[in-house]
This record gives sequence, C-alpha cells and structure tokens, in this order.
Amino acid sequence: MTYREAATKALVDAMRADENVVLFGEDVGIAGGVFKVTPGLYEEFGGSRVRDTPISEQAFIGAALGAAITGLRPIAELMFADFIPVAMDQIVNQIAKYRYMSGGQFVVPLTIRAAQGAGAGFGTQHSQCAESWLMNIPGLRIVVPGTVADMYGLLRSAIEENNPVIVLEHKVLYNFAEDVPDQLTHVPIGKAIVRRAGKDVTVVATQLVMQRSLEAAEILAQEGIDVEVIDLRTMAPLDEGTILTSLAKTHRLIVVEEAPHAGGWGGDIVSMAADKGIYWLDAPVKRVNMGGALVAYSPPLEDEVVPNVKRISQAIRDLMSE
Amino acid sequence: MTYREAATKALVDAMRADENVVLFGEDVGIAGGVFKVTPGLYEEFGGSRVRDTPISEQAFIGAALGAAITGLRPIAELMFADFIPVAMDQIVNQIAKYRYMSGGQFVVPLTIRAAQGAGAGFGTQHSQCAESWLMNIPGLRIVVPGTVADMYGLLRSAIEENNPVIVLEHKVLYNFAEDVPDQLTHVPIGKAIVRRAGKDVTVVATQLVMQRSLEAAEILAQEGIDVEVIDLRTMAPLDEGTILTSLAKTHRLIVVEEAPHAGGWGGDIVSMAADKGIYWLDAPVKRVNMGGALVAYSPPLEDEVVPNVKRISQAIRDLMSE
Amino acid sequence: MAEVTQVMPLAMETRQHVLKQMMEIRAAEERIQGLFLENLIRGTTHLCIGQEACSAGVAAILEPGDTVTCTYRGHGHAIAMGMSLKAMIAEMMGKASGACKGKGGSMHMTDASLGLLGANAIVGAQLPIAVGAALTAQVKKTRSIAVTFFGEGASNIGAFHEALNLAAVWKLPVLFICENNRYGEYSPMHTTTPVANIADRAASYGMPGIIVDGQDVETVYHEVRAAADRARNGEGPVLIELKTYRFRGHSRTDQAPYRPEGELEEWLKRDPIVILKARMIADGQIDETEYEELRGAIERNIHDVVEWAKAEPFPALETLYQDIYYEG
Amino acid sequence: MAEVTQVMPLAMETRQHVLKQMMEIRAAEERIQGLFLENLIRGTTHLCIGQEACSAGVAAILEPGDTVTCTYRGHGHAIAMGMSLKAMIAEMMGKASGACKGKGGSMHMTDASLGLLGANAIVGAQLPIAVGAALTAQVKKTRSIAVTFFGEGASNIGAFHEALNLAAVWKLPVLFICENNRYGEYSPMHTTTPVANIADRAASYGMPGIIVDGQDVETVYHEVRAAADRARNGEGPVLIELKTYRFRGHSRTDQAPYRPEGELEEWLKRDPIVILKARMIADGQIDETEYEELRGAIERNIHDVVEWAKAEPFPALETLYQDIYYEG
Ligand SMILES: Cc1ncc(C[n+]2csc(CCOP(=O)(O)OP(=O)(O)O)c2C)c(N)n1
Ligand SMILES: Cc1ncc(C[n+]2csc(CCOP(=O)(O)OP(=O)(O)O)c2C)c(N)n1
Ligand SMILES: [Mg+2]
Ligand SMILES: [Mg+2]
Repeated sequence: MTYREAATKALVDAMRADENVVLFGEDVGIAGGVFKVTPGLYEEFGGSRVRDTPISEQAFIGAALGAAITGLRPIAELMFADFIPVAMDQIVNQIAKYRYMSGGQFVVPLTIRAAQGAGAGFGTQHSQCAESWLMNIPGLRIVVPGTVADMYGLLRSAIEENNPVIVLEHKVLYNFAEDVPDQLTHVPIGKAIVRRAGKDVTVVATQLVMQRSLEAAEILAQEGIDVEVIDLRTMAPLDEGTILTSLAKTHRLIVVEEAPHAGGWGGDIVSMAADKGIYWLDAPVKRVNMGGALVAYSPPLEDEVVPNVKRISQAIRDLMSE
Repeated sequence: MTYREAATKALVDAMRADENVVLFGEDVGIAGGVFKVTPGLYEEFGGSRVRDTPISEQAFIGAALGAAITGLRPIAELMFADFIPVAMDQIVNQIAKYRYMSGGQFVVPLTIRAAQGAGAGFGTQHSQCAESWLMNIPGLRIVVPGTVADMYGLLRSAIEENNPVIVLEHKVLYNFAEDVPDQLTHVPIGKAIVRRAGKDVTVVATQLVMQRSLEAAEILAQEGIDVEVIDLRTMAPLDEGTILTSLAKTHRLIVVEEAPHAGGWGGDIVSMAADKGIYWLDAPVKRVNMGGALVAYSPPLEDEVVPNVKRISQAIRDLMSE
Repeated sequence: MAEVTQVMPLAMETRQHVLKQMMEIRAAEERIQGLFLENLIRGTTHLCIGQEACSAGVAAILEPGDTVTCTYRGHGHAIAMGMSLKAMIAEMMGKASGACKGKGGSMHMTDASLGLLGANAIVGAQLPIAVGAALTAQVKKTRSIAVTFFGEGASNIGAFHEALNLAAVWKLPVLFICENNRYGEYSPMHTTTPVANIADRAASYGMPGIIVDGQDVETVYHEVRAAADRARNGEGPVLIELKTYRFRGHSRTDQAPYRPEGELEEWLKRDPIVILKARMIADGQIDETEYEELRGAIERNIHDVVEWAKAEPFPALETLYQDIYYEG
Repeated sequence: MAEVTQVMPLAMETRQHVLKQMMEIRAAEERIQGLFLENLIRGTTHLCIGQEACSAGVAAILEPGDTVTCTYRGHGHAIAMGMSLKAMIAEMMGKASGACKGKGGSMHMTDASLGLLGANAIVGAQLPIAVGAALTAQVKKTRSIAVTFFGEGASNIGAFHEALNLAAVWKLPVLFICENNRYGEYSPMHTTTPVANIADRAASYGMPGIIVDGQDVETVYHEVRAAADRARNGEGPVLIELKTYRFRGHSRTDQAPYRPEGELEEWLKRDPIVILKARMIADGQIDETEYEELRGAIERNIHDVVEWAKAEPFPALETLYQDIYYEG
C-alpha cells in the first residue's frame, strides 16, 4: 500500500464510521484532489459531506472551526502546506484559542490536512515544511506521518481527536509503498517511536529525513556505528520520554530536520535534552537541517538543500569522532 | 525620554533624512496611531508619505513589498503583532522570499512595525509576541528593542536596512522612560549586548522580561549570586558570539522568554549552546517562559503568565543550587 | 423628543421586551465605562451605545439552535441574546464566575448555551466562523441560521469577501449583518471604503443586500426576520446593512475628535430607545412614570450585579493552564 | 478558419509585432510541455496556450517604467514583455543562466530590468504587490502604471478584495487584469463564483469594470490602452476582465476531463492567432507563405535555444545560500 492510499483509506474509513465527518477543500470533490488523495469520496459520500471550495482558504478554514463547534467533525484540505500562512489568522488566533478564550465552552474537533516538503520541483513557495511555524501556538496538535501505517493511523486519530489537529503529509512520500498489516490501526497522537534500535547515537527525525536517517544507519552499521533512529510522529505535544530514554543509553544526540535552522523544531528537542538530559550528554548536540537556505527550484539545489543520506551519515560520523 | 517618544523620533528623523521613506497603516495618519507613536507625522510629511489604510493588512503589507522593490522605503504599521497572521502569506511567502526567488534581482528595504506583548489587559488575541512565529523564515530580520535608546537606534537601522525588517515593539514599554544621550545613535542589527556583567550565570532575555531579569539580578546580588544579563536585541540573525563568550565565563545558562515554551525562540539559543558551548555547561540549561499557557484576560492570570521578577529569581536560585 | 414615525408595529409584548433590552444595554454600557475608568475593568472596552436597536432587533427574531458570532463591540449582542448580566460583568472584571471564567474579558463575550459562539477581537474573523455554523445547519438539515455581526470597516478585509462568497456558493443560511456606525476606529467610512453602502457589495456574491434603518428596532425586526425566513427555507445568505451610529468613542477614552461638527447631535435625535419609547407612549403602551420606574429597576439591578461581581473571587492561577485542550 | 470580424485595426507594424509574439508564445509553450514530459523541466508547468492575446495585447501598450506582476501561468507575459527566450528556457531547466539563476523555475518568471516584478505561485498574492508598485508611481509622480494579471478563480481570495479596495481608496494607477479562462484548476467558474462576470465585482470598489474579448488582440490593445491612459492621468484603477480560454489542462499532464462536450472545439474556433492572421491576410499584410516562414523561423529559434539551454551548467551548490539577504 502507498502512503497516498493509506491517507485515502483513513478518510474513507473515518467517513464511514462517523456521519459527522465532512471533508472540503479546493478540488477535493469531483476531481479527487490535486494530490489524488480523495478520489471516490464525493461519489460515495455525496456533495453535502464532500465539497469543493472556492480559492478562499481563510473562509473554509474558519468554516471548519464554526462547523466543529456546532456538531460536525470537519476535515479541511489546504493542498500545499505553504498556503497555511494564507489562513494563518484562523489557525493561530481562532482555532487554537477558541476553547481557551471561552473558558472551555467549546470542543474543537477539526483536522487540517496539507502536503509539505521539498523534492517535487515545485519551487520556493510550494516546498516548505510548516510544523516549525505552528509549534509556538498552544491549542494545536501537529502530526507528521513518516510511514504508510502512520499515515493511516495518525490521520484516523487526528479525525477522532477532540482538539484541532494539523496533519502534515509529506508530498514526496505519497508514492512511498510499504507492506502493511491487513488490519491497519490507529496511531496514538503524542507518542514517538524507535524505528531502529542502536546504542551509539540517537537520531531524532521525521518523515522524509527520518527515512533517509534509517538508510544512513544501515550504511554506518557496516562502519561499526550503531545508530538509534527515533521518529517523532507528533510534533505537538512532544514525546520527551522516548528521546530521554534513548539518550540515557547512547549519550549522543543528532536532530535531523527538513527546515531552515533558525527557529526550526530541533531547537525544542535540544533544549529539552540540555535541560533534562544534560548529564548524559557526552558530546555536542548537532542539528542537520537546511541551514540558512530556502528551497530553490533548480534540481541540484533542491536535492542538496534537504538533508540527504550523505549529509546525515557524515554528521553522525563527525559526532562519533568527537 | 519614553520608549514611545523614541519610536516617534526615529520615524521623524528617518523621514527627514530620506524622502523615499513612507509610512502607512490603520489610523497612523490623522489620528497619530492607536499607540500614539505617529502624532504630527501626517502634518509634517503630508498625506502622500503618511497614509491611513483601510482594514486590509494583506493589501498594505503586500503594497509595502511592491513599493520597496520599486524605489520607496516603506514602513508599514500592523498595530498589534497579533495581526501578523492576517498578513502572514505576504510576510512568509512574498517579502521574505522575493529576493531569493528572483535570483537576487530585488532589494527589499521595508520595515514592518507592530506592538507585541502581554500586560495591558487586551486579552488572548491582542497580547502575543510574534518573533517565534517568524524565526523559521529565512529572508527576514527581526529586532526587539528593550530600552529607550534601542527603540530609537534599532528602528533607525531597520528603516535604513536593505532587507525586510520586522520591528516588534513591546506595548508595555511604551511608557517606559530612561535618560538618553542628546545624540541618539543607530543600533546595529545582529548584535546582542551585555546589560549587566556577572560571573555566576548567564541570563538571555529580551524586552520586558529582560528588564525584569535586570531587577532579579539586583535582588540576587544581595544573595551573593552574580548574574550576567544579555539583551538579544535582534532575533534574526542571532548574535552567538556574545552568548558563548558569556557562557565560557559563567558555565550556566537560563533563557527567559515571553512566549509559550514549545516552539519558543529559546530553543535556538539552547541548541546553539549545547552544540558550540557544550563543554562549558556545568548544569542543566533552563528556560523560563509561559509554559503551555496562553495569555488570559483576568488580571491575576495575565500578571502570572509572563515571567515576572519572582519567577525569574527563583529559577536562577534553583539553577545555582544544581 | 423624536417625532413619531410609524412602521408596522410589533406586538406590545415584543415592544416591551426589546425596549427593556435596549435600556438594559444602555445602562450596562454606561456602568461598564465607569468600571473601566475606575480600573475595575482592564485593557479596553468598546461600547455600543446608540446601536442598541441592532442587537435587540436581531436577537428578537432568533430561534433556539440559531447561532451568533460578533465583535469586541459585543456587549449588546450578549445581553440581547440573554446572557446573564452577572456572567458578563464578572467576565469583564476577570472573575472566576465570568462567562469565560475570566479568560476572555470585554472583547470575548461568549455563551455557547445561548448559541452565542463568541465575540472576536480580530476584525472579520467571525464571518468565516459563522459560515461554518451555517454549514452544520445545512448538513444536518436543521432550520437554524447563523448570524454574524460586523462593522462597515470590516467589509474591507479579505475574510469578509471570502466568507460572503463561500456562503453564497454553498447557499448557506447565514445573515451577514453589518452595523454601519460610520467609523472604523478613528477613520470615517469614506476614507477607507469607496462605496456609499456596504449592502451594495452583496452584488459581488449574487446575494441580496438590503439597507435598514438601524435606529428603528421595529424595522430591524421585520427586515431581519424576512431575511431569516428566506435563509431557513434554503434560499441562501443575505447581507443586511443597518445604518447606525455609535454615540461614544471607538474604545477606552476616545473622545471622537474626528466627528464633524453637529454630527453627533443629529444622530442623538435618532436615539433608538427614544424612538421606540415615543411610539409606545403614543400607543398608550407605556407612560413616563412606568418608563422611569423601569429604568430605575434596571439601574438598581446593574448596581447590585456590579457589587456582587466586585466581591467575586479571581480565578485560581492554575486555571491559566486549563482549557487549552479538551482532555479526553 | 475564423470569419473575419473587424475592429479598429492596429498599425501594421503593431499587428506584425503582436502576431509574432503570440506565435512565439504558442511555440514556446508547446516546446515547454515537451521538455516537461522529457523530464528536463521538473515539477510543473502551467501553459497559456489559447490566452496569447491577453499577454501580447496588454504588453503592447506598456511604456518604460510600467510594471507587471502575474502568476505561475506567466510564460506568455514574460515573452510579451521581452524576456529573452534563453533566460526563460534556462530558468525552467534550472540552469545558472536562467532569468532567476535557476532558483525560480517555471512559476516565477521575473525580469526586474523589464518591469516584470515577478510571477507568483500563491493565488492572489501578486495583486497587493502591484498596488505597492503603483504607490511608488503616485508618490514619485511618474506617469507609470502597475499591471497585475490574475485568473477568475483568484477573484474569490481575500487578497483580491483588499488590493482592489486599497487601490481605489488611494486612486492608484493599477490595472487589474483578470484573464477569465473559465476554470480554476479543475473547477468551472460557476461552481466557485456566484457572479456571471468578474468585472461586475468592480462596483464593490467604485471602480470601472470592463469586459473585453480576450481572444481579439486588437480589442484587448484598445481597451487596455484606454484604461491605462486613464490611470496615468490620475483617475485611478480599472478592473478589466478578458474573456478567454485555456486550450490545455491546468498544469502538468491534466487532460481536462471536466470540460463539457464540445466546449474546447467551440473555443478553438476563436484562436487568437488565427483571428489576427485572418485580418492581416484580408488586409494584405501577410500571406500564408510568409506566415509559414515566420512560424518556421520561430520554431527553429526555440529549438536552438533549447539545445543551448540543455548544454548550460546548473548553478553551483553554494548559490543555495546566496541571494537570501542583500549584503550591504
Ligand atoms: C485584523 C485586524 N485589524 C485591525 C484591528 C484593529 N481594530 C479593532 S476595531 C477596528 C475598527 C473596526 O471598525 P468597524 O469594522 O467599522 O467596527 P466598529 O468598531 O465600528 O464596530 C480596528 C481597525 C483588529 N482588531 N483586527
Ligand atoms: C493561496 C493559494 N491557494 C491555492 C493554490 C493552488 N492553485 C494554483 S492555481 C489554482 C487555480 C487558479 O485559478 P485562476 O485564478 O482562475 O487562474 P488560472 O490557473 O485559471 O490561470 C489554484 C487553486 C495556490 N497556488 N495558492
Ligand atoms: Mg464602524
Ligand atoms: Mg482560471
């Protein structure tokens, strides 16, 4: 099954399970979605529950909030995560704060889906990752599926969650295929997972760079470096325990981010480690990310800007020789 | 002179010095601004250079970009920093990226001013600090004046800077008065400053919580704890040198932020220290901030949520006893 | 006193109800301004004195299940929808017994149990939220409507445009009610808005746009009710412009120096309370003595509420960290 | 072939110029699609085949100092404004010699030296930017205008509303040019936009809104020129709707299954190149042989440009970290 098919199945299963689940976004209905994640939904669930919207992100993201607090369980698709800023007020000042400002009068069960990440040649305005823009906003949950089973399980959990959840799907992973159990299950929000156990160094990563970190780990295994790879799965709330447990064992930490360095989510991981895990740290904590760059269109530049297996392995080697 | 008066003087001096400087925003003209920072400018410079806008943040922030790349040096006032999300696409996808996407064809000399911070009783949607929302966006410079002289000097530098600068003014500091030299000078963007030298522990802070950290330092001095307080002044680009030099001396670091913990800018400071300064660190690195809370309206809640002298001093004491 | 203009009269009970509400709103706002000046309310207040007919007239046509979103200038809407004065005043004072446990304050009057889905401090943000409430009504096939209040200044922000367009495309039961009080903060409408009437903008969405005398609560009632019936019947949204005026400044201590000479005085002649009162006196439904008694009773009640609220406790500090997420 | 409709004819030189431009745009777009299918262009392409008269007609009235912002569907505008084909093709292939050093790609054709201030990949974002360019013209009292192109789908986004309103309030020299090609991605206009004409929306801003046949380059030229003169004279912005059609899918490999039966065929009869060519033949300004020679020359040139671009080097990796900030 592919990551894309897992997303589709999660949506279908959720809509079959709960008639209050509705889906809307630009061309998600009749056309089946720009990333082809929603084919057949309009046909199965009809035009009342599956709707195409005008190009009006502020309106339909705000509408998701209004629908959520009045009895529906909306899923709004923003297409590219780069469009989140277009609807940012509704996300930052409304959706995230509505429950708080009202003193707990509202429950806000909504899901916003968006495709993020570089690697598809869409250029500077269509290739960004959005989690680091949203992590300073209490009130939101943010999930970043990095495997096929997680795409299904995190999306199902997001839709059933009684708080706003931003689901960031990595567009380069849509065609990524894996064998999955016949019975796909929900994946809990707020739990990271050790994708590869190792004793020498802990690598914390997500999505595409998590997959690349696993490749790097295999290469380094030949060189006698035993890498533990943690997939965060959820950016908010962070699962500190899984990281600290690993750190207590490996005493070394590298964070691999698909994001510019300044203000990237890696800062939170490192500051948590430098507080609660400081006495375990035997070496500098490193971050492998986009540095000060933006995503450029030119293929060699785009292929270079996101941490690749070569850069990740080299960073781990360098750290081991510290 | 007050912080407010320093801002006004910086605007007046800049507009006298360069006729390409124009200013616009909601009620900045005839009414002199909601925070009364622009009185008299409309009268002195006229309606062509000082303009009131409709309530259309996307339009006038985008217009600032269009004006900047065609020969003006616009200053756009967003009133409350909480409104930045309303114009977020223009800031994130346009202003910050315009030079890059064009391969360096444009110079983007524009300034966006906004008033941020809690303490004035404006509630959840009018009391936030915005720097942590913007730090993951290469292409922007972000300054956070915390003194009267810096308000003048950083704003002057921002207006003369040939890149987009976000100037975040702390609304609680507007009435803050200090003696200043007759000759106020420009303050360079990208340089932090040691506001109080000390040998035991380094506190990195900004604006209101920087002022409170200085108060805390005086209290702790009586207790024999010698605190060094660093005022970052600029959030992007970060001045790592000033922090590392201090750390090499004190071996202890506390970051005090007016921001929720997750995704707060403190993460960058700590990750920098845990990489380049790891061998100097004798104790866990602490962050004092808003934790998981939002700003609530109720006076006692609002007074509690932003790190105050009591919380800051206690955090320093606890760290010293580590 | 205003001459007696006449429109289709409302039933006496309805007139008594809306008159009392407008008087309550007026008296509460006066007292709220006092509390602000006494520093018992922090930050800011935005009074709707002069616009009472908009709140009372619209609220009177609402049915259970209908919802409302409005703005920081929302005290009138809250009272008209039946929010308890105690919950409202306590909220503005930041007390634990406030409508939002003290977390919201003056700009965020909210009572989900009444369908009051929140007053918003971001101009225009409440419009898309109302569109979503109407979506629920349409999907669940209730006959409920969603009402959203905003000012003429808000009609220049993107969220206004997108919300009206989306509601029109989906034919949702939304009433977009613009209280055109002539000013956005300190800016007269003509300096920011190149049309004479906000209702004219309805044409961009193929939606009816109607202009209503916002000082006449009976006219407001009839016009809004007709639009509501249309929406309940699935005929889609309507943009309703209520021509009104705020008798006070924008907020806090604004003395409104930007008003042209004599403008306020002209509008004071069209005080919505005076207009209705005059008709009721003419129709023998109330006399000056009864009116004064009613006002006295309302003021005594507000006085008692304020004294009660003063004595109420502030929320415990740990509540800062509560109500961010729904647990479970 | 299309019957010869007639409007006020352009001078022969102008006709020859715009005919050649439209043919160049058509041929370039055809080749670009080929390069995309050959994987020499990564990501996506958005072709303007069928809409060439919009680009050529508008560009023909521009004067030095005028500026343009447009969209990802911007190859036609770039060619019409005189961007070198080499810089354009190299840019789409991500080569160092591209217009944006390979950083922009197909969606971001930009040439500041020509006043082409950027093609934008965020729907609607280019409108406020054009408003700013017009602000500079007004403040500096040049007679320059700012032109911004967008689609009918973009007229539903907030930035459109705010930009037109601000330009109207400030009476800025902006031409808002909507290329109404009937579809936004895969959605026909009527499913997202509750008005018959985008030009009707001009009324919300007290601005003239005119509807123009976007397939007739001569009509486009005359109408846009008149609006431009008006703007240069300080009379403010105009919303111009060019009724047109895209002969290809939205992007990439979209086959446009959403088109109603026969719609494309009807529009193909109104091919802007064929329309002008027919008039020029009727007026004896070109004959089939000359036309075919011209087309051959254009295609050979594009072929040469592509071969040249293929051989051009990619940018050095360190350029990733350059052009983010202006140094100094
Ligand atoms: C997005 C946004 N921009 C600006 C403001 C500041 N502001 C608060 S009220 C107001 C004026 C609104 O005028 P109008 O819509 O006419 O409503 P009124 O206050 O007259 O009821 C402004 C500009 C805001 N709260 N939100
Ligand atoms: C803010 C934003 N929302 C959605 C998109 C995705 N998108 C790209 S093109 C397009 C359709 C635009 O239609 P129209 O404005 O008619 O222009 P056309 O493509 O027909 O020229 C959409 C929805 C985007 N790029 N930006
Ligand atoms: Mg108003
Ligand atoms: Mg279109």
